[in-house]
Amino acid sequence: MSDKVKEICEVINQRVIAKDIYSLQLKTDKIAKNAKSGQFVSLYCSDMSRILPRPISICDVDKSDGTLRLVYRVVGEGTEEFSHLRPHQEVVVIGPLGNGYPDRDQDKRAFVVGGGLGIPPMLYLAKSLKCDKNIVLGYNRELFLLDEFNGLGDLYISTDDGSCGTKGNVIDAIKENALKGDVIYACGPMPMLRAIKAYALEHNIDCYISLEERMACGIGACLGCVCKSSKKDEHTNVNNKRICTQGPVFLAEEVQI
Amino acid sequence: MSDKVKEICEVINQRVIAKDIYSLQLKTDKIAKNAKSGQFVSLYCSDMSRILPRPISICDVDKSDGTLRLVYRVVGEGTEEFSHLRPHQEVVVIGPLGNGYPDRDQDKRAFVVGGGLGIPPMLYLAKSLKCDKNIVLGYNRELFLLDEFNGLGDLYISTDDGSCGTKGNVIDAIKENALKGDVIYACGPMPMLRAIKAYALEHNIDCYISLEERMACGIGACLGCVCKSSKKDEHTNVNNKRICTQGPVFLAEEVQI
Amino acid sequence: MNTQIDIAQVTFKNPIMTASGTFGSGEEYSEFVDLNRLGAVVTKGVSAVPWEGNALPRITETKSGMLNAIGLQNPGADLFIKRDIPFLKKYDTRIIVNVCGHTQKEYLDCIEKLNEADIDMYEINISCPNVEKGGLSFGTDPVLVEQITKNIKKISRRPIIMKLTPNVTDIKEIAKAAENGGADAISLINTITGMKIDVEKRCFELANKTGGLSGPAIHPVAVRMVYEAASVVSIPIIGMGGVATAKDALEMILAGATCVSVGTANFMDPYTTTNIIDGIEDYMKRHNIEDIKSLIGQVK
Amino acid sequence: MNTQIDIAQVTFKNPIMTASGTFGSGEEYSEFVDLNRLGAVVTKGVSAVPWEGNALPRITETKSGMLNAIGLQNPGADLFIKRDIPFLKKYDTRIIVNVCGHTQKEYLDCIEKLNEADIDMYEINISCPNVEKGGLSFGTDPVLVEQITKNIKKISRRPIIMKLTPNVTDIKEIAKAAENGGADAISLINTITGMKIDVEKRCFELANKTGGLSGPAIHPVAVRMVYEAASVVSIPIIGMGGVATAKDALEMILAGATCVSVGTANFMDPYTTTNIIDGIEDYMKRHNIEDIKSLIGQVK
Ligand SMILES: Cc1cc2nc3c(=O)[nH]c(=O)nc-3n(C[C@H](O)[C@H](O)[C@H](O)COP(=O)(O)OP(=O)(O)OC[C@H]3O[C@@H](n4cnc5c(N)ncnc54)[C@H](O)[C@@H]3O)c2cc1C
Ligand SMILES: Cc1cc2nc3c(=O)[nH]c(=O)nc-3n(C[C@H](O)[C@H](O)[C@H](O)COP(=O)(O)OP(=O)(O)OC[C@H]3O[C@@H](n4cnc5c(N)ncnc54)[C@H](O)[C@@H]3O)c2cc1C
Ligand SMILES: Cc1cc2nc3c(=O)[nH]c(=O)nc-3n(C[C@H](O)[C@H](O)[C@H](O)COP(=O)(O)O)c2cc1C
Ligand SMILES: Cc1cc2nc3c(=O)[nH]c(=O)nc-3n(C[C@H](O)[C@H](O)[C@H](O)COP(=O)(O)O)c2cc1C
Ligand code: FES
Ligand code: FES
Repeated sequence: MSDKVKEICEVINQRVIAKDIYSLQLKTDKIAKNAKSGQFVSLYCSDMSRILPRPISICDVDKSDGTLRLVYRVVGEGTEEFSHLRPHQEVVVIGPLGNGYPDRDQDKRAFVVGGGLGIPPMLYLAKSLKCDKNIVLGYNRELFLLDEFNGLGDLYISTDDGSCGTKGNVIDAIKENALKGDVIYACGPMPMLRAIKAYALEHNIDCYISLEERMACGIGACLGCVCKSSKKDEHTNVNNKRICTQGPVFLAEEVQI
Repeated sequence: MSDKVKEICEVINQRVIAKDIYSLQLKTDKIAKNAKSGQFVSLYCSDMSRILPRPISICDVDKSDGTLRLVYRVVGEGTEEFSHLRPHQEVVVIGPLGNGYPDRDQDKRAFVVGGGLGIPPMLYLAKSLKCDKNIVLGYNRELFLLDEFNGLGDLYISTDDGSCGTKGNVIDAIKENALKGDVIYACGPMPMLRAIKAYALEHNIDCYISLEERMACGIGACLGCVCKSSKKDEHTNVNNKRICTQGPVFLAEEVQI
Repeated sequence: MNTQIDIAQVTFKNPIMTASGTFGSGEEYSEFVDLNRLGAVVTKGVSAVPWEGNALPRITETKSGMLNAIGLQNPGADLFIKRDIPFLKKYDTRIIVNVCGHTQKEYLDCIEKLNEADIDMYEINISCPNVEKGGLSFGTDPVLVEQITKNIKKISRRPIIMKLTPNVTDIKEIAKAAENGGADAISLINTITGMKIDVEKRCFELANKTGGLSGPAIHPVAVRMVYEAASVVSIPIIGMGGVATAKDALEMILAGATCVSVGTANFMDPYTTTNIIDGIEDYMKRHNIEDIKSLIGQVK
Repeated sequence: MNTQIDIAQVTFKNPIMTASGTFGSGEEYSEFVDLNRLGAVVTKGVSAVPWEGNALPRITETKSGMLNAIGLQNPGADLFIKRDIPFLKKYDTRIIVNVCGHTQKEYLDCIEKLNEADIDMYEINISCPNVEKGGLSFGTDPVLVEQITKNIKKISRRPIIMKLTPNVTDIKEIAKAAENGGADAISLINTITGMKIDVEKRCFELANKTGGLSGPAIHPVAVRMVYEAASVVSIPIIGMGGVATAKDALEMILAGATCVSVGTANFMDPYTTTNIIDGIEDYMKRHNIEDIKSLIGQVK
């Protein structure tokens, strides 16, 4: 038996942390206990005309009191529904799902790179990683979660309009500050991931990226969420990997993005 | 333009008044103001996998503060959903629907007869009728709403097991107490309505009965809710009458039941 | 911004119509929506003589949908012409009368009566049970579809819309048959045949055993069929099936529909039609669409 | 109380199975449900050689349903036999392997490979795109259905279930063709073809344009088709399509299904299968049903 469970979780609190972006704290019985950074959970809607659970990355975990923090953007009906959750209400959650970031104790300095809604999962990763860290966060304009990264590593940010930190993207921030590291952990929009992958290749360092795709089962059964693998995958026997179970974290070289 | 409106109503309170039977008080802007006895409203579910609104009779109305009282039994998913409504939550309501009981000022004494879930709509009728009243309420076993009929007329009850009032049904109660009247207003299960219709025929008095049928539109457009009329109906041009608009209250002789 | 649409020389102020059988004769919903805002009112199905319809229960709810077996109850063409048309004529909207029959002759008789009235178009419901052919609907046989279309077209004084049933293996074949028969437009989809069983009582939920599934549940099937039909015919298409929001209506248009009908969603909210019209206008503004016609069939 | 069911001499401890493609090879859901409790595990579709499946996105949600266009990605029969069958053999449940192909030969090649493995039954998915006949599925043509059934039956060492597509005018005709071809059972329904459009981007939601609609939305259509098929064939029927609760499963049985498969509902709740088994037992207790077989086709 694995760690995955379906739980009815109580909402501890929820607040808006930026335009359309919500931070939701849930009390869990088992999920938080089992969770590691880079994993995700899936939230079921209470309006049953929406039948599929919504995958949301784990932003933070408090193992002592079993709470889970999720940060998400309202983009459609499901996240809109979640945004109305109030303390003491309940939500059904399945998790923890996916592989999570690897434990690599030997690293001297890691890049922890998040872009947009790829920033939240970096929080628990930054807290979990034991090595030195360059934390590089790329925002459009509005900042969120930034305070919470304080003290977790050397913090660099980029904004599209230069209103804060480096003007441009995370790669611009890395270059402007001439940052160095042995490994990259990244989550964010596809163009950012492509740039990060290219950067890692150029500098010949390991690079872990977290991918997203629409999901139905979230546990590897439906084959709805695959990405293209560079080589024939051992499990699927074709050039596909299931993001929900073999990912969402992949070594960049394993996957075609 | 008619009185019918769709409104978002705030829940004032809700309580259980018997096993699976709930009394729901709603604040309305216009519906209560326009409502008369014998009419109903339809409540939309918030779970949109249930697309049709649920018709519920108006149990009571407070025109001064615009509140509406509904009493319903949990029988399926929709009423189950409503039973979780808490004060300050909102529910979408359309109404008032249907014709309601007629105003007949000339009556000397009326029968107000309710059976089971046909009892709630009799409350506002009993309050509205100006003439003398024999109020006859038929219960299975568990009593509800009884107190509230106090003082509204001469009150008689029947229970299936005789645990209170006449043992048997409302007709038994009428006979046992040798009640008399000029007109009958009745709502309840079909066997009761049939018996009441026969009783009225026998005593040659006018009899108004309230019918139920599954509804989609609630406003006369879909023809889902018809009952058989005794004669060709003027509107439908066939032997059907729409319960939602031409009823739910009919002269017993107009309809085949 | 132009939302105006033409079908067979008839101009509609916008592409939003009501779906037959869900909007009565317009009068019922006029208590909620201003009929002047609608592109057209499509009336409930009318036959040459009054029909009683099916036994009760006639409707039941399903997940994001409903089943109906109303059985085309209607007051017959005569009373309809006398009462309902004059009511609708008070509004500045188009009138499309939905026509049903059990035999080809019944369709033709009805059209002949309606020809005398002031109506903009006919929509021919060929999902009616065909009593001559054992109850299967006219609309499942391409040969019959072409023939009935031709026959109606011959006597009709108005443009005709053939309304197709989705209960077929290949909607393209049926759509082409209607076009070949001379239809001015096609509308689709009618309901998908379904069944619900009351497991506690172990009986059918509907007196008629089967009913027609409608509502949001069937929307993806409807969009697919509109897209398929649009790929083979050049006459305009009126898309329907589960349209409840402006987004749903726009899906239909992008799939190839010129107009869109709103049916079951009226039951979900009596204001659906006008909300959709507002939503489409809002979409056109946000996307800088000058003319709604430029969206038809534009999915990539 | 007896929930045991037999189909073609194979005994199932209860009528609840998984629907192909929604339950992986069983391993994934074994983290949630005890596979020993299931009547059978129906595996994802397997072909003679590995298939990559379709481009992404492959799934999208619709009202009370979803569209999928996985494109039958599978590791091929060899790896499947080597890895997935031994895993399933650890459990006390029946193994039904779903088989797919683009040509009759591909089906037969796959069966020949599977014949060597320890499997209880085959379910033949004839909704696969038939490349020999321009992509329309095998399952829409009764002549082809009978033929392919016969050909598979000839070489199959196990009973075969023909899995029918609902995208047909007359399911009865197809069901009879399968029976005439020698099928030991039929299962229905596969998904209903649908489409969803992203109106903001004006593109198809699925890379494949169309996808198969499944989930509670299609349940009434599935019940109707099971009922219709049961009225014309005497072989057992495995009913599926939108089954999410014990009530839904009982509807299928009352309509004429001997067994019931649970598909999309697994995504809605990984415990659906065992919840349904519990719910059926509870129903049988409440209604004093000794043997579940006494419910089959008992709707009145
Ligand atoms: C592994 C993983 C982790 C994620 N983590 C986060 C996170 O931490 N914060 C956050 O804001 N978002 C995250 N997402 C994206 C999030 O799942 C979608 O934004 C959300 O499902 C949208 O649901 P909706 O009902 O609001 O939108 P709708 O558009 O109404 O959704 C319709 C359907 O499409 C699916 N869908 C829509 N957009 C996406 C998407 N981008 N990815 C996957 N499925 C999608 C939904 O799940 C649903 O099934 C993550 C996605 C994945 C796969
Ligand atoms: C005019 C009218 C007045 C009513 N007044 C009351 C009342 O005051 N108190 C009360 O408890 N009930 C009343 N009912 C019955 C009430 O509408 C149903 O019990 C309710 O709709 C059941 O909904 P559900 O979702 O819980 O049940 P489900 O069985 O899940 O409902 C499924 C569908 O069937 C319909 N349905 C099921 N049972 C009935 C029924 N008996 N009548 C009409 N539709 C039904 C539902 O509306 C829904 O569309 C009234 C019905 C009508 C027509
Ligand atoms: C209650 C009801 C009655 C209907 N009556 C008719 C009718 O008389 N003639 C007709 O062509 N279609 C009729 N239909 C089908 C609708 O016009 C429409 O084609 C179908 O319901 C799909 O659209 P929707 O999902 O928006 O309702 C009826 C549908 C419903 C729900
Ligand atoms: C993601 C997904 C994958 C599927 N793959 C297969 C398959 O490989 N073979 C097959 O015969 N049916 C396949 N189906 C169809 C299901 O087995 C089932 O027939 C259909 O989904 C209807 O049942 P449901 O509504 O319970 O899901 C698939 C369905 C889904 C949703
Ligand atoms: S979501 Fe089903 S395999 Fe990944
Ligand atoms: S509910 Fe539609 S006509 Fe009465």
